[in-house]
Amino acid sequence: MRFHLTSEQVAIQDAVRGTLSECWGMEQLHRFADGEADFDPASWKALMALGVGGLALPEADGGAGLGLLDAALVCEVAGAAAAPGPLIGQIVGAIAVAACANSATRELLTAIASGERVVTLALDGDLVQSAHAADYYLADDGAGGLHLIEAGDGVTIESVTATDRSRPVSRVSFGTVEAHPLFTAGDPMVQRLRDAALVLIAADALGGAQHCTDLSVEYAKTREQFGQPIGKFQGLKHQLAQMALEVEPARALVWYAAYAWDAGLPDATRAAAMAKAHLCEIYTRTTRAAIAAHGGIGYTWEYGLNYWFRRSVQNRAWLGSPAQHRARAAKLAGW
Amino acid sequence: MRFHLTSEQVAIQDAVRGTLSECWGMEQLHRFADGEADFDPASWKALMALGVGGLALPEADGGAGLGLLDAALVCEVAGAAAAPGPLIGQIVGAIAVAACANSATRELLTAIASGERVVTLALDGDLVQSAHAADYYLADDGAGGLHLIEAGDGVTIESVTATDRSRPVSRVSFGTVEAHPLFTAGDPMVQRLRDAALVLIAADALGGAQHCTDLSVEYAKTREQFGQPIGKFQGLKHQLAQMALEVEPARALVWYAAYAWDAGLPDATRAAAMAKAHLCEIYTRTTRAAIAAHGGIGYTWEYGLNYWFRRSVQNRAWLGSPAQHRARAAKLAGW
Amino acid sequence: MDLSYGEAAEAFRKDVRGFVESHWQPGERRGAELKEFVRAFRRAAIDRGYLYRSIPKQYGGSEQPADVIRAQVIREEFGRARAPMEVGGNGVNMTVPTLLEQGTEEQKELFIRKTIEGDYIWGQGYSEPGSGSDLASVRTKGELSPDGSKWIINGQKIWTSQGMQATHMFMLVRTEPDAPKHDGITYLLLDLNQPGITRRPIRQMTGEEGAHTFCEFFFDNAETPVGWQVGERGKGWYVSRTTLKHERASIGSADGLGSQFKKLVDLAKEMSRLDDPLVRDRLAEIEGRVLSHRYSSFRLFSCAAAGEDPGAVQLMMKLLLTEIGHEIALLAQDLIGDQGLIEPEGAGGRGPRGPRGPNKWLDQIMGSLGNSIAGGASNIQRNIIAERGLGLPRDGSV
Amino acid sequence: MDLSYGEAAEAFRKDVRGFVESHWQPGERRGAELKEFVRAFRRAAIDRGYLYRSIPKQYGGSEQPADVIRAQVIREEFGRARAPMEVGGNGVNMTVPTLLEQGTEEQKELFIRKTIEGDYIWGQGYSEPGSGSDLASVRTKGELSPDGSKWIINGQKIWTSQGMQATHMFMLVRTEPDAPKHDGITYLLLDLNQPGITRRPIRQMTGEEGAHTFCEFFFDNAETPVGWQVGERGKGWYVSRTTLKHERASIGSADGLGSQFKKLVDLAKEMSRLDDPLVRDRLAEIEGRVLSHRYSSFRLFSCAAAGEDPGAVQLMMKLLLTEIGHEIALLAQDLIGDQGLIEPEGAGGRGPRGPRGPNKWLDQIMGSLGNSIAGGASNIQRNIIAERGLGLPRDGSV
Repeated sequence: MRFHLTSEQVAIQDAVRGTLSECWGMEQLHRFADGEADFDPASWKALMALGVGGLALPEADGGAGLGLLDAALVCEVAGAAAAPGPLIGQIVGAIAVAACANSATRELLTAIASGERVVTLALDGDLVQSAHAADYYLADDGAGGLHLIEAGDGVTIESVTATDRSRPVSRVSFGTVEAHPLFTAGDPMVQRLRDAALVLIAADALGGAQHCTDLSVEYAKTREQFGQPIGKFQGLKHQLAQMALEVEPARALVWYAAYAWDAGLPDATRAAAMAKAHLCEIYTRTTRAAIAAHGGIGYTWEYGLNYWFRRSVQNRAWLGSPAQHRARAAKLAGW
Repeated sequence: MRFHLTSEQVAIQDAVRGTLSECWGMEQLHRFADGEADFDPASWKALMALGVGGLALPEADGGAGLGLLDAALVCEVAGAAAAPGPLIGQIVGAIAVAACANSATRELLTAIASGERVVTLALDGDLVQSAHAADYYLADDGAGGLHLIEAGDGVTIESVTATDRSRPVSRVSFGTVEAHPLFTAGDPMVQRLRDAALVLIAADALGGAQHCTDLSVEYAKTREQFGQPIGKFQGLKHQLAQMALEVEPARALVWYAAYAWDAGLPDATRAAAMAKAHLCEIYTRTTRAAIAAHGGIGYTWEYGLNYWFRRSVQNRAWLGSPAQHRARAAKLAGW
Repeated sequence: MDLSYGEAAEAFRKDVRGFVESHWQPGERRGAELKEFVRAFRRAAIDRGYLYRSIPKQYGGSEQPADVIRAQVIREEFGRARAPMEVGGNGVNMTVPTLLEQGTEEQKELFIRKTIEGDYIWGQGYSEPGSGSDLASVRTKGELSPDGSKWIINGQKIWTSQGMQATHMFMLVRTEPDAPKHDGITYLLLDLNQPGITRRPIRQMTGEEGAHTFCEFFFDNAETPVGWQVGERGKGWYVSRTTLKHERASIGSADGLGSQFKKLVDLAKEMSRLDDPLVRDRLAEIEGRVLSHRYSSFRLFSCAAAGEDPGAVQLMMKLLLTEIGHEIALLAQDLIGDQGLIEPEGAGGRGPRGPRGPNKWLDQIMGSLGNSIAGGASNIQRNIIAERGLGLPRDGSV
Repeated sequence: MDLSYGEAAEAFRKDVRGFVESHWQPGERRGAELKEFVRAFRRAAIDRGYLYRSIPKQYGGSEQPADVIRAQVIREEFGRARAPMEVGGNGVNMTVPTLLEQGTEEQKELFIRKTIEGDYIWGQGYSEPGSGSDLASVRTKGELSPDGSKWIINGQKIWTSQGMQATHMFMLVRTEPDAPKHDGITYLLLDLNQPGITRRPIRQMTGEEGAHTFCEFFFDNAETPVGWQVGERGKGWYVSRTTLKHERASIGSADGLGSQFKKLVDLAKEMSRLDDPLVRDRLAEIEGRVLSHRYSSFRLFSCAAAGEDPGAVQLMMKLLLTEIGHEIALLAQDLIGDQGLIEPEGAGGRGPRGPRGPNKWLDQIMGSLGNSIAGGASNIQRNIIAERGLGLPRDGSV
């Protein structure tokens, strides 16, 4: 019986954290947020060099032979750093391609697992992360089937000012395009891939909420008011405790959802819905609480908290709102 | 323009408060709570001697010529004292009888306005306050009409252990009974009387929530822990401020609902639903918060806070839950 | 109770309406021409006693007896016709009342008329990077020039609203470094148009950064004449506490909240969510607090009109408004859904922007967090309610 | 991750199940006969090393190496067959570990065996009317008898669970009135069967009163031999801090919460509210926290099994449970509606009672408030999380 992280898993998180701390600090975040690009090659290469693209692939497919849990741990760290790039799309895309039967399509796997080719999600709606940079779009055909659409002719991209500055979206529409059919409607992999995406979004939210809590706690320890650190005032102290009380226990909810997916447990789909709904609620509340806990400085652009708030806005809406997933969870429970 | 209490209205509340403080302290409450009676003649006589039964009746009908607002102010004080007896039924009953056309029925008015005859509500469901003591039951016939049913033959009363010890209910069913028809289905008075009851329940909740807040504040000032009054700890301090922040602004919501009823404003029915829903939510939260703020002693029977908690349980369920009234309010707004 | 203003007030309303109808005819005027027309309109309104009612005639006010009902009627009628009211801002709301109570004759002459006519725009110089809610922890230094003729100011101020347009500033500077915290502060007026002062807009999380945002000010040997010191040297903290009297009570904020809530309902309709039981329930729940705020402001207004003390409820209005703002933000965010992923026209930052549709609610969703500006302001409010409202013991944080 | 216990554990499970099936056959036994059968079963279970695993054989335990997995398997298998486990209560959970760590040989001999065999039932004598969360503010006095042979105890204790059945008490008394708060306290054991001790059940808001409720104890020159003092005189506070080790981790509370939530869903069905979108949403929202608690307890259990420190989450489980209890109470109250107006069979108080239908949830609706027993316990929990968990500065309240 084992339900906490192994030293290897801790090491993976440390490696990703270390890499991002080198190439993705507040300075890069600020520059990227005000730039035109929707993709940051440097941090992407650095992340992919760690093999996170193929983390969840069987070794036979050139992957690390690990699971969605390990991928979720990576997404958690990426969420904490507000890392750019379609990381979730890449991981889910790699799983999709590895699982598909078409050998021609499977030939793309190496380039995708290595991150050399970029995959982004184009499910439910027309807003797509890193649309300009993507080589492939993992898209639904509206009839329940999944396809891997190649960038280029037939793909129209309209730039917009994205609320989430760390993972900017564009409006994408598909005309006549080069597409690799992956799974037809009804294929269980379609649901499994959606579940995987939900789990990874929840993991990103977990990391972001944890980061906002940590920042607030650190600030409360150093910031002085009325002759003492504000963290000594019980009012704020209890608000910070409440933030931690939301985030820390929810960590195991994400772990379970990923574990259930890896183990193919019967409640995997429901666990994914629960994790997505619950963590995105927490992310919204935590970013708001963090800004309030900081006071004025938290409301400034420079301080940067707003990037996580904006990220929480995308996570919450992405692939369905918390209320929608709670409704799904209720249905799946047979209520 | 006037939207706060007149000195006369303050005087009415003081008079009721003074009377109840003499005849309805914790000692009487404890005795009543463990007794078999569902009615306390002494406090009832004392209250009625103040003329609260006919407060909202025209002077022509031997009333005080005041309005539902003044009746609500009385119910607020009664709620704060957890006063026994079907006060709300009496006030609404008097209004009903005064408004009905049947002269034979109207002859009962003097005895009802004076409180000599006791009226209780038997609307929506079979649980009735002070059922044993009541002389009349203001009952709906299930088809939308209202009747004043006389106690006696045909009225079956089954005693139960009521959760609300200050206004114990019994199970009542009506067979072939003496009944004075009051209003037929569709008569606007039917809705108006229900609205009046909702406003008075909200007022009772307001008084109860205020009382629980006051008790908690007083306790926090005197109770010492870790060498200082617990009210000096910001954690508790902010919880108490939050309680007050819920209760005090809601006072004007009750005032408006009563005022709208008296003035016959078009939004009177909606205002009554809003007040009932909102104040009963607050009452529930405040009684729970008060018990938590007190710690152990608040959880004891002796301390008595539980009588207000139990009263909040009845207020919340009585004539429809907050969610039901919010749904009505939404409908009435044309949403 | 009675929510009508009474016959006298309605008669007065007729006069006001008549005046506005006959005088507020801007027609096609634009730019300088319009500006002059507004100026003239305000002068006429002052002559009628409709504006600046608490300001003596000699300083350009209309010097009327305090009457919140009349003041409210004036606000309503001017608002109805979208006619210009008092210029507002820190100048009229803070500088002028402070000068009227504590200024020298010279200062009143010098500043009040120019301020109410809109020539002088005042920034507030209280907050500093280190201070937050602890306003008395002023570090900006004020030293007398050798000849004792002027104050030399060095330091930094922050969170100055309208900072980019401000022509003047009223500020707290530490002049007695060795005196106890609250007793070493002096209240100064300052002309912002001088070397030694640099201002920088503070970009907010909304991306907003233009003329109307907050500013930071840096003072490097800025100067102001000793004659521009208000109140005694070292007593500036108490000068700054000068509370605002005279017709402050208004139903304004409640009207604003009410129309915001109406817009929220419209949003639910626009997003076809108004038939969702969860949305209906949350709307009704929020409206319970919106109406509590509205009727409580009626109550405050009524007490003010009668010259009675409304009690603790007046301490709760700000926090209540803040909390309702959060609830509205959370529901609005769920209502706009995907649309919230694109910023509305006008939001700060880069590139082409999305159309200003339902996503314009992002301004409120983020803006509702701005209420906590100045360090845990809501916790300060809770302390104020607990200590001044409920009489709980002080814990030294306010 | 892997939620199975592994082959070794499953093999062990077979043994345990075999034992239980062969030994736990109470048949029709009742009363004294059943009691003796239970006693014998426990002895057999101890011989097998299934119960009292952390207690040395010489004191009646089975002295097994710590193994949370085996301990959990034993709990599950005994639970499956509803076979009697350790007697539990304060005695086994607090007195015995304390004595094992700090008791004299004589005390261990005297108390441990009798306690684990259920002959001695222990009440906790920490809280006092004045103390609440501030347990160190002990006022109950302990004085040595003139001949120095016994402690004479005067004062009052409160919130003693199982107080009516208790045969003994472990308590804190102030023996050094002049020493600093934490250093004047001595830890004593006491035989409750003596004159000079009166006990009174505390009636709770549920009306519950009687055998299983909390008690108040009054001491009027009660006596206990000096040999029953645990640890040094004046060091009682630190003795009482003895934390409980050995196989404490269990998934117990999560299982309890899980089945309570299942019952809540059943209630919604029973009340025909399970198709109400508001109810479904609230259920799913609560379940998010219920599952977070469940999987976090797996996490704690897993860390304990691996001998690793799970970190701050272990400080949060109690408060999380308390808050979930409140949420369940609020939803349950709305679900039972009118049925909540009548008390269930078995509730305290007067007269004939209603049937024990959905209204039985009143016990939970009110009981969920009992978690805050002992003065603002939840605020103490928040302080513990903030200070020990997040490293925020202490404010002197814990």
